[in-house]
Amino acid sequence: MKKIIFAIAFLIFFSFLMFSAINMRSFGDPVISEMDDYFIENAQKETGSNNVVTSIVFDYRGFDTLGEATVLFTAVVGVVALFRGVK
Amino acid sequence: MNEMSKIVRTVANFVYGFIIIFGFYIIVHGHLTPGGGFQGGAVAASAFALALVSYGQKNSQKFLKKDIFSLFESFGLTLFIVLAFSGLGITFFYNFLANSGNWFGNATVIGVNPGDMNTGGLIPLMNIAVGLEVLSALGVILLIMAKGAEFTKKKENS
Amino acid sequence: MSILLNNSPILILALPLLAAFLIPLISRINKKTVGIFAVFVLLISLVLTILLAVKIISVGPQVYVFGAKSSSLTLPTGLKIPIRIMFQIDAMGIFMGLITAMVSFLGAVYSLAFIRKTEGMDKYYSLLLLLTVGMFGMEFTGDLFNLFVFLEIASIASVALIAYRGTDFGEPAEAGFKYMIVSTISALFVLFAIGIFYGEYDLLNIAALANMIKYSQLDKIALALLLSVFAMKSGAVPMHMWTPDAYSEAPAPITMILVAASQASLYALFRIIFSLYNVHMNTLAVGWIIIIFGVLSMFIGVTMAIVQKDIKRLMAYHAVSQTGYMLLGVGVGLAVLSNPIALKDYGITAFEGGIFHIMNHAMYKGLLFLTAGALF
Amino acid sequence: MIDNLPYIAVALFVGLGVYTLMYKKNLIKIAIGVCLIENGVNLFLITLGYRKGAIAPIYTMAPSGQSMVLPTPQALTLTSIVIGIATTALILSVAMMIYKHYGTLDTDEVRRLRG
Repeated sequence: MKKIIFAIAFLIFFSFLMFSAINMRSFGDPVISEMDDYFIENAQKETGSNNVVTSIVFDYRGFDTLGEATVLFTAVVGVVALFRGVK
Repeated sequence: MNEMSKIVRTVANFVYGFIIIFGFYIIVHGHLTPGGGFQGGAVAASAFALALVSYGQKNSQKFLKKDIFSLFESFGLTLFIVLAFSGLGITFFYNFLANSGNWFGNATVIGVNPGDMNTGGLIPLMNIAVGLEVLSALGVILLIMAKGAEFTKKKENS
Repeated sequence: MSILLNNSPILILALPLLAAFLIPLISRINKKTVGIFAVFVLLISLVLTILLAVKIISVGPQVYVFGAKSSSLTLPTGLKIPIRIMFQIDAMGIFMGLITAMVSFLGAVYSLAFIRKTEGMDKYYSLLLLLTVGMFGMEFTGDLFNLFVFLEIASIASVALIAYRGTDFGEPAEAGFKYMIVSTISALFVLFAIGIFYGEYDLLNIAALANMIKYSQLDKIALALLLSVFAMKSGAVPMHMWTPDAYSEAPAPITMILVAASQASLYALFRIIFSLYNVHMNTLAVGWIIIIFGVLSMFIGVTMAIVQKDIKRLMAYHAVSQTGYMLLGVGVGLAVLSNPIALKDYGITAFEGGIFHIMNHAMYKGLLFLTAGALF
Repeated sequence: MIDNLPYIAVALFVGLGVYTLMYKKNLIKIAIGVCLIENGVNLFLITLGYRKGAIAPIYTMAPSGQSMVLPTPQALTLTSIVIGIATTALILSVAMMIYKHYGTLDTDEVRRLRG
């Protein structure tokens, strides 16, 4: 019984996934993007960095990067705390 | 984890420095070429993984110290957040060094150019801070998991 | 002083973060002072939250843009959409922020006496501060991807804290594994929904997305993903199996903060519904779905609580039922959102009741768990 | 349909990951399922930003006059990859802790908490 419910739930979920995959905009043709074109045009002038991705990572969305470094730190502290008794 | 054969250790000795230098090259040139703090830190940490695998868990403890790694990790993160705080006169994360003419403050040539190290403001400094943090964080994870793997082996043998 | 007040939205969050990074360095010098330091930093953060709340009540919602030329400059010149990450704090957000600040401060004070004997105090307090930071971020942020990052910080920190006693016993590690899988899957589905939004509208800001949203087929799928995921994280019924394990195996002060963390997930759910979709979606249908989940949670939670022998598991199942009350109140309000007469008649009251119960629950259930921790 | 091939690959990745989580009983296999979903989502994000015939958004020594791909998805993917590393490390170490106490990785045997 449980197996049948699981199978039905999985099939419904997978068909939703396939549906959204087919309904997405076609590959290689994103929407006209105000935000990204602004980055490509102005990142060099505003941040002085040639690499637009780095200027997004550390300047426009720098707070995300702080959060990401914090996630890594949290995981390390968690692993150290978990293995604190292992000699 | 046991020590591997002499051939592996010799090659590892030879490659070890090059991998770390390549990692630091990626970190420092993060604002000019593909890469940055995270990627370079991961490359440098792979050198520690190589040393750990080739020398075994016990022997590599002589030159890979967990305490030093965690010190560097806290230091790198603190440097990162202090750099973010330093723009607080205007806003958090304000890039006050860019185009100012001081450190890393040269104005960039707009458009395609060969690249100048001395640009980017806070970005190269943050790259270095994050790179330091990532390489030591991955190092700590590697060392602790290698140590923790010992008790699983003990359990299997008994 | 003016710098402190102008930047208070970020300082509430960044000072505990800085303290969490400094604690490993401080514990090298003196192991004893770590707890006092954490309590002190959380006290500063509580005071700043109260100051910000006073400011928001008198002035109105606050915006804080990261890295812009001034903290209220949301739109750069010549653009119609915001490009930087920003905090958007309204009255509801600061209400949740006050709960978070209060609960985590009390938890840290309780930990001073509770956790004295065990080793690795610096890691414990570091993780506690990081959990607080994650909750604050989820409540204040105005950017979808930032919401994901802080959700991940809060869940990883809470997993490490649930499994904190896992070095000595098996059960905490098991509860931690369960919660880890649940929270990782939910965070990944949030990221999937963010990807759908980005592909359709090329935006990540919640307020800007709310202006553009069309409620197309893909938006419906994203809404279903976000609803189920945040309901799961807040411990509503179909996916409540992690709640009793996590609540009963964590150290008592952490259980108190975990209750507030699940309320933060509930707040994210409300924010998705009201800030992002609002009247664009079919409010009647979504409202009824939430009502059904709420009633089921109330019923099943209390029924399961009756048969429990362990006091902490009993309280945990009771917490599931309380989540149901909040969902019910907000669901009733949402179902009549497009009907002005019914909204005025009982809808607003239902909203207020559901939201007020968040504070009630965070306080009394947290204190009950602290009592249980002191007894056993 | 053929245009959306990368998205279908994403759907397969995520579907396989969810299948693994539902039907496998080993803790390490569950961790692998989580990793599969994670990689699927990362692939989804990076796919969103591609423009046909465009180059990477870096100005150093770039061929001039060509359009560039969208940079934001790359930044988001970078963030989510690092978060993925962190979660995987924590999942695996909790699994090691469970192995230490129970001596097994089977979910049917690791069940002291129930009800």
